[in-house]
Amino acid sequence: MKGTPGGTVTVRVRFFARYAELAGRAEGTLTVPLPATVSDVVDRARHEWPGASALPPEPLAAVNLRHVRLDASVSDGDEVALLPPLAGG
Amino acid sequence: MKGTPGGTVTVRVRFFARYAELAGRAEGTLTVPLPATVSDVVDRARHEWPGASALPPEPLAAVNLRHVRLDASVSDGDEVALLPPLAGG
Amino acid sequence: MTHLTTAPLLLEPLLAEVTAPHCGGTCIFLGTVRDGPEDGGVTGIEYSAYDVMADAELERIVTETRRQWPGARIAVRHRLGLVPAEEASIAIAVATPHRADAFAACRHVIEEVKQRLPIWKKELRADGTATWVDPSGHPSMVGPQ
Amino acid sequence: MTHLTTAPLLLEPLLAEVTAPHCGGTCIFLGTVRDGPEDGGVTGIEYSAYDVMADAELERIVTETRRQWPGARIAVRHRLGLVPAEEASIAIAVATPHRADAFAACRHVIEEVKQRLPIWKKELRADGTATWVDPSGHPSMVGPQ
Repeated sequence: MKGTPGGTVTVRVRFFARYAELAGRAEGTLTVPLPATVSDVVDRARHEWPGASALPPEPLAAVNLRHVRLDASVSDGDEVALLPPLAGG
Repeated sequence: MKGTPGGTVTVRVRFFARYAELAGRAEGTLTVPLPATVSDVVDRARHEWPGASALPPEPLAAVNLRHVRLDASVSDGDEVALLPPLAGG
Repeated sequence: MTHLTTAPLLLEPLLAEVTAPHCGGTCIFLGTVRDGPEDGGVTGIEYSAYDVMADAELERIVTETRRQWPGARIAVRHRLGLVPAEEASIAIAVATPHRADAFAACRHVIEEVKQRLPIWKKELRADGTATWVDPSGHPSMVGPQ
Repeated sequence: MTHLTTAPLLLEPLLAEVTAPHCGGTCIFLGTVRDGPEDGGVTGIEYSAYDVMADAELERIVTETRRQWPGARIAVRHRLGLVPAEEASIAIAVATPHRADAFAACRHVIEEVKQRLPIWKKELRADGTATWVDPSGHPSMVGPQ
């Protein structure tokens, strides 16, 4: 399923660690026009939530629990996560 | 100290694991003429203790708790150990 | 959440998970919170995670590692929440028939973990400051807590 | 005899010996008695040693390894006597500031151990036979016990 009849996709956006502090939120919902990439979601987030404008130009991202590149496409209902530099281990 | 006035050295010889079974003993004392090497001690052991003749031509050896080559010299009072193939770990 | 826990990591249960008759070599790696002379008085690290993804990613790393080293038995735990200095944040155990594979597969798991796990750490210092750790080398102060 | 014991090897005490504030990575290696499909029903291994030399040799290996990886903290235990299948005959723990050194130094210790320790093993099988193990590949039956 690639979107609603109106030609948009609605995704859940999640912020973690330092990015959650910058964005002032841990999550939110965004709707973007089709065809949409992760990059489009990030751009939309910057405008929607003022703090998110401080995110770096090309943050790490995951869609539905998997790492993706910013040019990966997103579908309606996807969970898009923006990840600060990883520091596990 | 390189030996007794008579020109010989007396060493303690130790056998381990399979070599102790072959030699029929765990240890013994041997006296060999100067100058003496570990190899001389091994040769003497073969003659002194019948079972020891079954030792391989060039067994691993240690003198005073350190690995040595068979051409290492031995001194009076040394402990000469003949070691089957190592299997530690 | 099979691979994540907020409890202290224990070695013996992890070892028991990987022990098997056909495995003669076991390599365990522990990553511990450091407070060396150059670390500036770190009292602990607060680990946070995108937990569902971190758990899934760990499972994928384990599966991939098993594929690369057939017969390898692998157990991994990552601790979350506050981990005091000198305690372990991650424990990886790998048992294989022969030792070279145990070392190689265990090393592989920790390198993949470092590159892929969505986990973050905030260093807590004795002076009350807290800093998000960016392994790429750009610490960012987040102020006294 | 600081490095040799006839008791089962325990991980936590060994880990405690090497833990230090400046060390962020710890690698532990365990060698265990194997009884895989190709091992012919091994029920245990009887380890014997030239114990004074084995202990001295282990101390020399530890000293040399510390020299090669300055700051490394190292603990080693080799078990002697009967070690049942699936139990550990050797445990090596190495803690270093960074993980690559922990893996490398731990690997170094076990390779040196295999080449240098005056320790021998007799494999005990379910059928009552016992065999001296020659890692160079020439097993020699010593008959039912």
